[in-house]
Amino acid sequence: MSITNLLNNWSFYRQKRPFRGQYDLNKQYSEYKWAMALDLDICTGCNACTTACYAENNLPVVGKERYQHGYAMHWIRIERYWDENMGEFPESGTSFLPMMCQQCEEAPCETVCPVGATNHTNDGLNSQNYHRCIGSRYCSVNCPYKVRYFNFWNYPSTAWPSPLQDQLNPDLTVRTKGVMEKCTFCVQRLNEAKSRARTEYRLVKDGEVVPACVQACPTNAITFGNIVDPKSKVAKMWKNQQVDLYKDEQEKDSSMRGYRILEDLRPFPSVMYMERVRDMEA
Amino acid sequence: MVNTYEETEVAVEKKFVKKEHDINADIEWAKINKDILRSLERPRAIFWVIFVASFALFMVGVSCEVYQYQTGLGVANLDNPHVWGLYVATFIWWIGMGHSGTLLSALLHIMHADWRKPIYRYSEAMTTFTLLTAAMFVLVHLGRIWQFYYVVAYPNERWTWPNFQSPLVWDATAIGTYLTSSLIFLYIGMIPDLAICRDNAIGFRKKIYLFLSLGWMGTDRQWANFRVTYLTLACFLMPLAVSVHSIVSTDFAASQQPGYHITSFPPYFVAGAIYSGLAVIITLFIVLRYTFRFEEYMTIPILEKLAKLTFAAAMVWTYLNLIEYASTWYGNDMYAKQALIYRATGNFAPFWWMMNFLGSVLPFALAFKKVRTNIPVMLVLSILLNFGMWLERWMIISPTLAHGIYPWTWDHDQWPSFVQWGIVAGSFGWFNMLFMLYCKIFPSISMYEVKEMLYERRSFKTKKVAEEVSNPELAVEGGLAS
Amino acid sequence: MSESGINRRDFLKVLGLGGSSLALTGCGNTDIRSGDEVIMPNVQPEDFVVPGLSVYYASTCRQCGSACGVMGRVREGRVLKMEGNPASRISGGKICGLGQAAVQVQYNPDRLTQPMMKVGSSLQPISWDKAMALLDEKTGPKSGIKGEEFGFLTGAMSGHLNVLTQNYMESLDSRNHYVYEALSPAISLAANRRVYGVDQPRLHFDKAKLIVSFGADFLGTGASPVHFAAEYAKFRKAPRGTLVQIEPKMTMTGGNADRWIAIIPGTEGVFALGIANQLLKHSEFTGTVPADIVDLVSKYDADTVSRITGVRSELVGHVASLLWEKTPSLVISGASVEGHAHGVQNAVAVQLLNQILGNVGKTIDGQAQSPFPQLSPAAGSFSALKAMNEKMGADEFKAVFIHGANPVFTAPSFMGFRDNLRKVPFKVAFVNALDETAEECDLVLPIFTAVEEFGSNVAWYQPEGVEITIQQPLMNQLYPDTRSMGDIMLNLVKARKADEYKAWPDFFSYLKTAIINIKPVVKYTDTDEHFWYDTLSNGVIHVDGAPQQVSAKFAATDLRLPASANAQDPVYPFYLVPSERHYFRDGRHANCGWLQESPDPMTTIVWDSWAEIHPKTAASMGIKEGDWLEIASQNGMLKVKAYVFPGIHPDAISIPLGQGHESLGRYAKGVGVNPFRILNPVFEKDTGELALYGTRVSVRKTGNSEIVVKDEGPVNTQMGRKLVVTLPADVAQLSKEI
Amino acid sequence: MIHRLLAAMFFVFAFSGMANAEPFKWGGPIGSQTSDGYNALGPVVQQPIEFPHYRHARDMGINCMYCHTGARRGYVSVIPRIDKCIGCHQSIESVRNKPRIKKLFWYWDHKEPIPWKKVNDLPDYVRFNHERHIQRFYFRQNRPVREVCGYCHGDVANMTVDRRVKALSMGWCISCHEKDHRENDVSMKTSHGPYECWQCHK
Amino acid sequence: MSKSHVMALFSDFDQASAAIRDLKSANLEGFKLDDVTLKSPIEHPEIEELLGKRPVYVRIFTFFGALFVPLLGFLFVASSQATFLLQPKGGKAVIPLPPNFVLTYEFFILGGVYMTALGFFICAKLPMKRNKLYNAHVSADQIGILIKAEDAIMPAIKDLFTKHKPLEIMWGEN
Repeated sequence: MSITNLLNNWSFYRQKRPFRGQYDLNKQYSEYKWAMALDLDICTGCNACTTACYAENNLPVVGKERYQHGYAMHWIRIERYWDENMGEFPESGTSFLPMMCQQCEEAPCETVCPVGATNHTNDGLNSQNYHRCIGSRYCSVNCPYKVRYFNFWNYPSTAWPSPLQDQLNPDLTVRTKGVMEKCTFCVQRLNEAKSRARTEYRLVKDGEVVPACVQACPTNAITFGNIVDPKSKVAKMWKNQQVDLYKDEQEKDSSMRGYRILEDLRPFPSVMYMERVRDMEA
Repeated sequence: MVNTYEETEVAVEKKFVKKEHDINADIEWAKINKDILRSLERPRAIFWVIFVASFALFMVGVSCEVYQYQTGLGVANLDNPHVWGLYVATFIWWIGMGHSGTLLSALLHIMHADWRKPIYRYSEAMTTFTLLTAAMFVLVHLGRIWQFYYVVAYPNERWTWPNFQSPLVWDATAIGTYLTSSLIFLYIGMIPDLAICRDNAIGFRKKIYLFLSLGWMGTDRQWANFRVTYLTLACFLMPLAVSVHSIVSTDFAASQQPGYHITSFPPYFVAGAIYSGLAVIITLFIVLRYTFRFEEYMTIPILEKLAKLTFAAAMVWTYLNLIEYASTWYGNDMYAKQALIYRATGNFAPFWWMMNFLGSVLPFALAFKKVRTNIPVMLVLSILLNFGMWLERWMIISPTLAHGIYPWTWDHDQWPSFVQWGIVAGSFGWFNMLFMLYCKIFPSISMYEVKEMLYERRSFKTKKVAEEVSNPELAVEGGLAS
Repeated sequence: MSESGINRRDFLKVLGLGGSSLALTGCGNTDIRSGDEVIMPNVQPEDFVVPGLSVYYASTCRQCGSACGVMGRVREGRVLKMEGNPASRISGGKICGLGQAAVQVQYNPDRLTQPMMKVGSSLQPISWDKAMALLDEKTGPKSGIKGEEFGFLTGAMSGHLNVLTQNYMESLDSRNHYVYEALSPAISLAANRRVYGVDQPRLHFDKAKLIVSFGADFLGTGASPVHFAAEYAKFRKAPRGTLVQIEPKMTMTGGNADRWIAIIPGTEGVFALGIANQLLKHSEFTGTVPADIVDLVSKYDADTVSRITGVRSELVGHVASLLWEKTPSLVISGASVEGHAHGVQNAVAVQLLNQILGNVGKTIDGQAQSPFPQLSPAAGSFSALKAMNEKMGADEFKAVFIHGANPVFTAPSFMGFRDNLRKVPFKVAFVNALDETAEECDLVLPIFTAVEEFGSNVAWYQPEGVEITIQQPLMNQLYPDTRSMGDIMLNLVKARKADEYKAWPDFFSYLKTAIINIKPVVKYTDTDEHFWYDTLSNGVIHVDGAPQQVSAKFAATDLRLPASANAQDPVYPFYLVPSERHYFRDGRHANCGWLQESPDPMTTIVWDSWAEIHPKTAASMGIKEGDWLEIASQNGMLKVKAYVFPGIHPDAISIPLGQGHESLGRYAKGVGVNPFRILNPVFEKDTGELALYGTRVSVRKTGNSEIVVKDEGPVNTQMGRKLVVTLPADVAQLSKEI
Repeated sequence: MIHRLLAAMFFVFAFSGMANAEPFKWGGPIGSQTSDGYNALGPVVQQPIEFPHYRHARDMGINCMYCHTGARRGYVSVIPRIDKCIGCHQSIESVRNKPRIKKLFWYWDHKEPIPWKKVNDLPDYVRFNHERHIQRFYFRQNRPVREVCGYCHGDVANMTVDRRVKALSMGWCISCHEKDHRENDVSMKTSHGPYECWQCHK
Repeated sequence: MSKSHVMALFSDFDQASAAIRDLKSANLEGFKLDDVTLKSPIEHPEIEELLGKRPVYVRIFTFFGALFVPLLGFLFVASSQATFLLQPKGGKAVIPLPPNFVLTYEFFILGGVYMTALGFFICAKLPMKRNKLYNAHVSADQIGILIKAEDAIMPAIKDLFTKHKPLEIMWGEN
């Protein structure tokens, strides 16, 4: 609260985030930036990830009536799209799209929260602090992907009839009515791995920690890791697919499959999708 | 031909004052005090009927809110992604209504339009109470209303601050500023009247007015300070009123939601606010005029002036409304265009078309003098216009949320539940209750300013008559000779 | 595991800090309150139990028959989550949603917590002692029950519990062990035996450049979905293989196909023969196929095939040319091919393509021979249920045991299974939750769930060698009044053969001894104890076995396909496709909320049943999404909501299986409809299995409609947005990717 | 809601935010922990056994982590298991007949856990990682254990029954995370604690 | 020399101003215009022509309020953003200028309004105790002229008032 603090660090406070070099291994700022690569060609749409998310993140089962009204709390959902110019039959199959919080670098949800319940962590996650949330739902309005889920009901009292509550993950709060929630990249796992790594004076190794969806995915369609570490698989994939975290329009070869959804809105998502491939001659 | 003074007076009145015959300049000042202070005494029975009805309505809202508080916002039938509904729409509507009161008062004061004087007091009071009602909606719409104080910037044991980047915080700041400033403006403008009340009241009421009037004696030094203060405040309040609703519009304009993210929103919101505010001033004008027998002060010509202003505001609003559609259409942004088409053709289309009719077509009725001077018609019309403006706010909130950028989550066909309707209805009860209490406790017409108005009118007349008498040529030209 | 001999269940006698670290009410309560909460320290826990730290134990998933190796996350004595066990070759460290739901089976609020006995028409709780006394009285050695008077109905079983069950039946001198699975692979196995001489050949997806799948939903259901999904991922990597799916209703696998072809159910064999006809025109295939088959095939020219199958005629040649271009390829057949009266022939006709293309030995070869045949799974079949049903109907049984199957729910109504079951004087069910069958039984015994139980499993489909997956309890028993099925079986056997089994006080010790006996086979050199603990912590034992020889044998007599499979039926014009939902299967886990709320991949519908109908058909009948339809067969009628779905043949109606429970707890009861009820008595001619896809139905609009509860919004395309982008395979350069 | 409002108002006036950052302060003599010398904020908690911390930690000089074993390797510091108490006490005959020891053995004989009351009780949604703090300040920076633990727990070594002496409010946590702490006892390099919400809020 | 007060009530402003004009021309010894107070039901700015400009200092308050409150407000917002470091926003600086300008503008209005009001209360000496020489008619329709003068010239003032036919003359301690 002091003027000297303001004056001394003015340029730091005026620095727009993300800035190139915000995430680097030399720990100028942060040595982690969690990111994903999701291969839509091998995603089979099997919903193993969504169920794993329910198991890991204490998501309530809302029931038929509430599902109908759009109260489903699936932090990751599988969307199924038909081709727009489909004939009598969907002859080239369908498109599955797992959609979860994209952990945008310039997240539209963050700036609008009146209490700062959602904000950016140093390792590049879009955090959501349930205990700070007052439930204005502005973030959900501003989220282009609509992946924020609001607790319209008091699920703790209904969704886990005894003894189902014994299954709840103690590393995570069970959210009460009136707060917003969303995919966290399983931050409880990340925190545990990071703290273990710090105790051993090292960085988290590639593959040491994965979110529940990545763990479950039977086809390994999701790759997760620290994109700062050039040796990590996810960083290699991003680089290979010529997708740059800081660009809103990628300049890449047409044969490369990497893209980010709704990039033109400039949220700089941390999830790279890889295009579905179809053998058009088949 | 020799003109007597009396003849000249009549002629002058015909020539100059007729245009300004909105109020009878010869009312005795003591009668003004008496007439207006009468509103603090026993009102017509209709007053109590409305009051009790309002209180009942308010209790409906309270019980809905209690239910929602205990169960969660789901009972309001809000859902993902349709997370905002009538609460936010009605919030903007109330905020908007609050605009005309203070803005009109301040603007007309600066412009020396003295016909404001009989109507500005209750307009300002209306501003205050609509703001209070709007603030209530901000709380009601929160998921965790019991943690609302997290938005307030104060040093606390958590070492947290609100997020000053959020338009909602600007909103809270702006509304807070507007509310307190309006209150100050209202109060300071009321001090001379409170002194009158003090001088006429007896019993415990006298003590209240004694306290509130701060010992005002109407000395020349006080008046001099008062004049400067009041003008300065008016100068601050006018831009403030504009800024408040522009800031409210940034809640939408600053977001990415197609249909919200529109550059013309700030003026559009301000225009809509003035429009609906004027309409509600007309409604209250008619109600107060009847309830408190204010026919002599709230005269038809003033109503007509208000109606003309409303018509102008409606046209400004219509223009901005159409330019919004046009620019969305012309801009050809896929998301915004789809949202616009959805508004015109989707589930909410009937309301959207009704809104356009009520907001843009209906005000043309105000172009007719017969309509403007017909009190029952004006009452209905003003209520309809306001309903149209309420629909406008709803049509901004709901269809847009139901049809965002992401097609997978489009429209679950939400209809507000009885809880939402109940709380919206309750807000009317709440506003009416507060406003009526105000009118019962404080003079809803500014007595000293009406006197000022009469004084000016009279001295103007005197001056003119004097001019006419001393300048016969002018008198001949003016047709006095005939 | 410091002291040997301690039953592993004891280690969980822990009262940890966990209770206090669970924040049920979550938010709120910001003030610090000293002295309000109580911490219960452990009295004498195992050394590895640290409050607040999770431990992962290897075990086996028993949610379906794939026997995936899994890890259970355990904290403060509670199992919280299931994950894949990387040591398992079947699961490859992955897990499906059905496997995740094992914890919901465990903590299900509607679990049976104590033994129940039928009193009058309702079930009343009794004590275990009384229950066991009753069991002994009715079926024990003193009851004088004869082997033929006793029947034991189980689901597919493997491992040592299966061995014990066999021994028990032996001790009773009974041959009435009926292994029943509603969705059994029996027809597929019969076809495989006929063609390849083995029950289940091994499929090499990764070696194939083209997979032509006739109705095989290998990604969703079938023998080993998790394993095949991983294989599929390898198949899709560079050089990218092409998947062609030919089926009446688009399954999840069909949704992932490069080319999906809708076909009239039951005519897949004809289509395959049509392809064979085209292929045999190429000179390099002359002489590879016996002449009588060439003769047979030559009848199936493209136009004939098109007329029979309802597929555009050019597609026959198209698929044939794909098969000719891309070698090696792999042709597989699935449930929709086999579930017909001519199911075996249909499947054989499909497999003929593999022989013509020379895929046998390249992409299809034999599984390893297990050195422990007694542990191999007993495959379930419908014919077993039919046999038992007939015997029950003839009042031949004095007592039946039922475990791991729910025939009252899954048996078609024409069998009258429920009535026949009621004729049996003493019926015992071993269940976790009261299902339809258990409610008919006289004695219902609550047993441990899979995460509380010891056991061993051998999967039906083995990727490499033989994998024996070890099932160890992930937590102490949740309810004191439940018992281990292994212990019950052991006690039952002991009652008959006390001498042979006296060495083992409980199933745990029996299993341990049995597992240690495997030690020499896997050439483990350390002590028995170490072997046991290594096995437990690994979760799997890999045994190498000699691969079975596979050689394709075809005879024209096996390929007698009905020419008029698509005969018009004026009363029942539609083919019923009772589709298998990937997380429901036969419906035994329908009481898990997670599974109910996990959207069906193709329709995204939750918590319900629906009838898929093609837009063209729907338009001609004036049906819109959400209209209530009456779907009637000769054997019954279902009322179900319509879902207009482009991925289905216009002559077919598809209703998913697994829903429509009348019992089984709050999450399952009354949700959806049960298509098993209306199946017609059509049987596969060669095996006697029920032909699941052989039912014809009529569709009638009732005029009512209701919202279909689904995740999908009002639009089902991307509305011009670039959400999922599709890249043509010839543009993509997968080989340059990492 | 009312009590939260009141609490909020109370905090505004009484603590005014920054007042919570207290320097570490050694306690007074035994028995004085009730009010003076400790900034005692929490109430006196009735424990099933009045465990004499001073006897063990001060008189015997036992390291805190000898009993609270979880502190160096997990989120929770762990209340010692009863067989740990018994492990020592069954060979200490001299105190065997003291009433508190008798109580201990009663629990042990009945194989019942001792229902200790939680004294330093953070809200359920807060995850305090003991491991990181101990690793950082005790093992890496080599500060005395009584100081490291005492920063939050007060001078437990001079207490009988533990008592909360620090605010344990969020601002109090942040006040320390804001400071630059030396990274180890040799280097002069400093770093501060993490700021993210997710670090503590779960 | 002791001073005392006298107040005369007139029925309209013209009479009152005529009385004051007379007072001014009477050239009474020790009579200052500053000691004249007009009490009126409405504002009469014209009276300043007679009594001289009454100094009004409200605008000074307004000036300082509008100048310093926004400055302080900006610093308040910026420094609390700087201390609330645990919430950096993606895409935005910790201290972003556009929102802060919006808030600063609100502070500008707030400062202006509050300080003006404060200035008014101070300059108009509100709240104050009413004079004893106050008549409720002053708030209705009559004009009062209150004069504080030395006892010596008091009779002359009263005479002057009487000449203008006041409705009432009151005198005594204030």
